[in-house]
Amino acid sequence: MVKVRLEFSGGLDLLFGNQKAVEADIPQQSGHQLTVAEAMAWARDNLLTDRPELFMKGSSVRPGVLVLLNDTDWELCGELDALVADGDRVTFISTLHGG
Amino acid sequence: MVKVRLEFSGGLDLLFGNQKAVEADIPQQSGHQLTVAEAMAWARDNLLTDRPELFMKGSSVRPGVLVLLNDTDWELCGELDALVADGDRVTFISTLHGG
Amino acid sequence: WDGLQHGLNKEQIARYSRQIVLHSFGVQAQAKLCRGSVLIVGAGGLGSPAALYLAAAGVGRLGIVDKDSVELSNIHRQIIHREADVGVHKAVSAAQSCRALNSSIQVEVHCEGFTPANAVQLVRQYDVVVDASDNAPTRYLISDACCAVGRPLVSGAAIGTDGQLTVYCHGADGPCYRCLFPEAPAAGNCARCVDAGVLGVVPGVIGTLQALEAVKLLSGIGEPMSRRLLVIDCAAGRFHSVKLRAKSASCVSCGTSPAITAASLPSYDYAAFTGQAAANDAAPKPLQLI
Amino acid sequence: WDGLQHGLNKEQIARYSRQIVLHSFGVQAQAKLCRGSVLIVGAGGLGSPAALYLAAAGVGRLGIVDKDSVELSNIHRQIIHREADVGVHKAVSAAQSCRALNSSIQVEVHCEGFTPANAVQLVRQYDVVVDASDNAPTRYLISDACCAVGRPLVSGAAIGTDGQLTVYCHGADGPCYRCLFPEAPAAGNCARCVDAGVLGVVPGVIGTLQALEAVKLLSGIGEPMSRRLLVIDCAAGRFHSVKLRAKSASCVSCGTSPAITAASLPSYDYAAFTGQAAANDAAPKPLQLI
Ligand SMILES: [Zn+2]
Ligand SMILES: [Zn+2]
Repeated sequence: MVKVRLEFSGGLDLLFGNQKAVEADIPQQSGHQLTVAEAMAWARDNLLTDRPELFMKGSSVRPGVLVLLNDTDWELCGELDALVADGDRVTFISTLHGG
Repeated sequence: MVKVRLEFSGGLDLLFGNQKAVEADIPQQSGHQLTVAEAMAWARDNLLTDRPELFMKGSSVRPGVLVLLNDTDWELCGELDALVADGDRVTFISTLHGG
Repeated sequence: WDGLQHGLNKEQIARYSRQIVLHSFGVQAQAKLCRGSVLIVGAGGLGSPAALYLAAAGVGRLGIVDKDSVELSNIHRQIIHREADVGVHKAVSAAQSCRALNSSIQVEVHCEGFTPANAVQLVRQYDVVVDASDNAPTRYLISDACCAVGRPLVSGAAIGTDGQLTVYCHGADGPCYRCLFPEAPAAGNCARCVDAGVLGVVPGVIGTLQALEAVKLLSGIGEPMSRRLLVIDCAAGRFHSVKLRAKSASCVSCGTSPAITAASLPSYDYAAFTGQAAANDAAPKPLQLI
Repeated sequence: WDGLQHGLNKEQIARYSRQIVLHSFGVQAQAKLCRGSVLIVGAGGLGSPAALYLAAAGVGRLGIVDKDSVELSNIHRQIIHREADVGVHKAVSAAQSCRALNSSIQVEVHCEGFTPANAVQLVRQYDVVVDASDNAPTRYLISDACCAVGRPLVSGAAIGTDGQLTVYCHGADGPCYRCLFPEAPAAGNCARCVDAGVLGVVPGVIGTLQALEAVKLLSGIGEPMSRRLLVIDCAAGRFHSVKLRAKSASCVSCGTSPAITAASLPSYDYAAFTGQAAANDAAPKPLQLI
């Protein structure tokens, strides 16, 4: 199990039962470190309460969602393959268009 | 030596050579843990470039300055006697009156 | 058609429809705003956006306190006033802008300034108080009056490129200004905008956030900034929130046996306590540039 | 008396004296503002405070783009307009308020809206661009035009009680909007204020911060929010800044061999790319409350 804080912002919280943050215990395959891809799939399968197409597209995040690992754009950490350890935070932010 | 990040805000940075944050190595007495009081006195003696009366009054901070240990009001951590460990942040914020 | 008993008329529903359709806000929160009242002390850099956004949001009754007149050097940050208002009393000018934005609310002007003599009676008339003042004695006075009468206080301040925001006197454990700063800073430690300068948009950010906190307090939506201080460094683009102490049982203003009460406040000497008179941004020395 | 060669006249020195006395800003930064220009795309919830604070701060030339007229339901957040302006073109109404605040600056109105046909030519005329629009196709269009012409872009957005702020297209490594979001979200994922609602003061906070970023870019003072995204949760009172990627060499807009250029942009189909036409907050359905 990896203890991860999952955070949802920019309206994505609405897909997760209005929760802006969830302290999750995510199971990992033995001998393997957890990846962001696995954490994301776990959130979809275990936390999502509404319309999965607003969260993911295929095995990645849907267009218009920014993924952060410990407040850093996942593009700087390896994207789907970025490793997630105990105490890490994975944040999903939907880009806003309103004004 | 204790590695402490000292932060100055609300105009106090002007007293410390316009630095808003300093990574400091503060010596401690053997067998004793460093206190906020000692960190403050060290900052006054080693970093202050200007008018010490705008930073301290007697052995404490001057009226109108808020002291924080890791983003928490020092009143909640023991004030002058609060213990400071490696990696901690001590912040000094001058209250502002302007508008 | 008022089956939800919100008491809003059709024009109000149309005007505030973008807030009413918002699920986390809705018609009941809007109705609370429309029934609520806010006192804004200071129609300057902080009070300008605070008053405009509270008027726009539909707060039913706004009180605006000031004692100075608009000067040209105010307008770089005091956007509620226009060039044509130079020389007009700030409370009058601000009220005029609020009414032009929203004629359906009540706007009251208090032109004599906020003083120990009128503080308690003014604060008593409103649900929430916004400290948009610019000097230490007035900040202590506002906090004391809010303690004496039991009103939540949205406090903002700005100077240079720094800003601060918190809510005092809120809920069971929220501290007041004196809980944090029981002893006043020496007069020489209190920089004023007129002397130290201020980037105009900095009080703009803080004043707008003060309107937000007042909306949260009136509507009951969201978590007010009680026991938290937001510190902003506009030059660096840093926003930082820190945790504050609870109220102090021994506080002379909000403690268990306060020395400063509604009865005693008018005779408290704020000038002596802070070592300075309530200053303002009026009558600056002409700026000399070689 | 202009020994510092700042080029400001006496009235300007008096008007901006509170910024000029500020050590970290000063007369040279003020002179840069007075010589600078900003294009504000959208005179709505974000554009209202952005335009007012930039006019007040003394930005020499402001361009205001919109295509809609003021409606009563706009005013809860669009504080640059007054009740008397309902029915008036938003760019005209906003310009009027800016001029009333500061008659010494130039304010230009662009009433045809921001389109692929005029985007490049508009952006080219200004030093800094503020994205105060309210829909995805316009956001891609503004970013592309800023890449094509090489202008920094201050991007803000707000909905509900959430807000976001960043600076695109800045410096050697600052990304553009497409670097972050190369593929457009499906139309169904794009909530608009007219549908989802917005607490009026939320775009107020973001728009004021957009003015701050524009001031920083023009004056050269402070650290602009490039490669950082500020995320604000106004209900919780949380402010959070996160680190963003650098620009992408393969970006079709700002990469090493961009497909979208000043020449090709006018024929790019933004409606097809985003699956939606540039929407606006006009003509809302009447809100029904049982
Ligand atoms: Zn107290
Ligand atoms: Zn790009």
